[in-house]
Amino acid sequence: MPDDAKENMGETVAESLFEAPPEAEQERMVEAILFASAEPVSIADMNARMPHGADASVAVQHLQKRYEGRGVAVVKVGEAWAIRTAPDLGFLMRKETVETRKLSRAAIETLAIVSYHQPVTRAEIEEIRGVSVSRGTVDQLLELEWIRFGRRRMTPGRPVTFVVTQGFLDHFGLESARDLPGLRELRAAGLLDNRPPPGEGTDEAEDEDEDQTDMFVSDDEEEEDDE
Amino acid sequence: MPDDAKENMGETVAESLFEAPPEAEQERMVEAILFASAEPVSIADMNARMPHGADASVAVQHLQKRYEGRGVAVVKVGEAWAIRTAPDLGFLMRKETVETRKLSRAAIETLAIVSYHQPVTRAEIEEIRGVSVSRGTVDQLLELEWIRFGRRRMTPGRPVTFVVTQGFLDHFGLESARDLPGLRELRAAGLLDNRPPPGEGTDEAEDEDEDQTDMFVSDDEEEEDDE
Amino acid sequence: MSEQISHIAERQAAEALIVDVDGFEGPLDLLLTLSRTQKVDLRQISVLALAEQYLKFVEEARKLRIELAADYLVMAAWLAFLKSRLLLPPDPEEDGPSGEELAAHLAFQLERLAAMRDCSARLMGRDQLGRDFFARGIPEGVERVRRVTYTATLLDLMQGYARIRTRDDFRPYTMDREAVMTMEQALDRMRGLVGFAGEWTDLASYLPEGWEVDPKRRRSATASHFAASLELAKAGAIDIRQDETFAPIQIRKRPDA
Repeated sequence: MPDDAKENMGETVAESLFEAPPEAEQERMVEAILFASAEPVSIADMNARMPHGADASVAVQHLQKRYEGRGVAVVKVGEAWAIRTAPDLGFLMRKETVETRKLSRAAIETLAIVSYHQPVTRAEIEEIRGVSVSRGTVDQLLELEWIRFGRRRMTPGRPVTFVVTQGFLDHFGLESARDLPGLRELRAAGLLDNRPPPGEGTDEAEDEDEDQTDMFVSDDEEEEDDE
Repeated sequence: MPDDAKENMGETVAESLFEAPPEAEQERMVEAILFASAEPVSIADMNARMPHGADASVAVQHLQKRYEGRGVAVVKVGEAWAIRTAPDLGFLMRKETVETRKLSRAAIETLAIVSYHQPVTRAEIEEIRGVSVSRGTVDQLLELEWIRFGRRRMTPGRPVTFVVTQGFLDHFGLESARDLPGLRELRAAGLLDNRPPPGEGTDEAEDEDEDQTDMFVSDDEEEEDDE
Repeated sequence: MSEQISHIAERQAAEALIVDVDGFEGPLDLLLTLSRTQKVDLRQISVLALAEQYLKFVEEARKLRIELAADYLVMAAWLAFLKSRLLLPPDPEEDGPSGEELAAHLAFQLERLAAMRDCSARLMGRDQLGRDFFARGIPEGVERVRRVTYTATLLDLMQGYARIRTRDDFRPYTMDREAVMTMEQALDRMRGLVGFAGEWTDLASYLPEGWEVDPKRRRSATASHFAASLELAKAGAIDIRQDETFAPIQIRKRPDA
């Protein structure tokens, strides 16, 4: 092989090692991607669209800083990122407001119970509310894509559970379900425990307990379910 | 936080009744409006939405400057304004997926005949394969730029012939089509000896089928055939 | 879509009939409302007093001939039982949870329901997407481009060809005849040709026009001409010689022939 050819090859290899675009450029790319999407975009999705070697997770954090105090904000929604208008400027957008269907009290309470107790079974929701939960209520929340099915509970009958979605977090401006208002206090007060009525089997109680610790599953698990 | 934000909002609104919001604030507002609107927004429209005394035309020009060189740009669309992806980042809005599929048996056989018998007419390919060659198969090989049209045969009807291309030679690592192993070498390599027992008439029927319907066979099928 | 919505609406209507008795959403809701009249922290609620309040409420409803749903009556019966448990000294003979335990659980249920009501109010009071903050108004869709490439290996190619040619072995096949020259044909040609050259001549130069380029035809013609020249030599018509292995084969008309 001629010497200059070898040199050229060496150059190409060296170049490809530094192929990732400069940080400022990566930030621009993340900016363009987030601006273009109405839905939150995951880091993985951004990386897949950006040139090889780019790291969207760093770029998005720089971008978030850059937009602090601006008319729009870079926000984290679950495991994804989005740009949203600053909440204090909502009054400018009345024209854009989408009239949402009014939720029944039953639906709102069911949603709150799912978000604070997730994963939660229908029986548990009924136990907390003291009335049966109609399918219509659950269907409405599923249709809004605010709740979805979680894993089946490993108790007799293997009942399905419900958990909240990224859409729920996005709608209520939450980074994760851990940021629900008052969650810590409720847990400290034992109000998120699933206490069986006295005199009922302790075996079951143990099972419930296990699920309870599992209430907020690790992020990757959560993501897996989201796919 | 939301409560705070609301209070702040109240203050801003109250203030704006008396004097125009500061310039930075006006820029934020224009930013939010342009971001959230479903269509480009005119200056008049922005002014109508913004607090009394605000001047959107100044604010939008500041905003345009601010976004210079960023991932998105503030652009004038007719008499209105909008935020658009920076032209050089358009590629991020495209998601290219490359799928590699194995060439169908019909296509491989056709290609083999062209490579061993070139220049060869379609009629000759059909005669050698013993089945008709679908247009799709030939088109696919042409599209892959593995075969191309050769000279017309100086026989009645002046049929076109097919020859293999440089691209074909590159893909299969051949210097020329003459380097393809001859029948004797194929036999020596054991490639000619595993003939199907005569009378296994299903072979041809299968071929026909393949040509007409699914051009691409899955790998396992392919393997099965090779046994 | 609209069919589904009406479906949901129907279910909700059906639910309202079952649940919405006199404005209360079930016995627990009623109990919670009653407990509020005690004007104490839910944690210090008097379950005994609450049970009495509930039983009184049910009694009133009966007097007013209000049709109460079964679950209200079940709750009334259970509260009456709880009340007796709380009032009477514990029976050592009897198993099961004490009156205090049952009362504590009821108090827990009420507190939990109240907490969830509070949470739902706080949740709905949050800034909401599309009402207080907004997503991109002109989203740009991601254009999905799917590119399909095809691949095959040299082995695939050879196996494919072998497959075809293997089929030929048991099927009459005439194509090849074009590229085959028999010894008889070569003999006919050479008989006419050898007379013209008195010198030693390369056998290859005897190949007919058009047969020296295509390798298959060249092979076949070379073989048949060689065989033919052997035949002619045997008949004493020509001499044949080769300087060394793989060197060109030369032939010459026998002078005496």
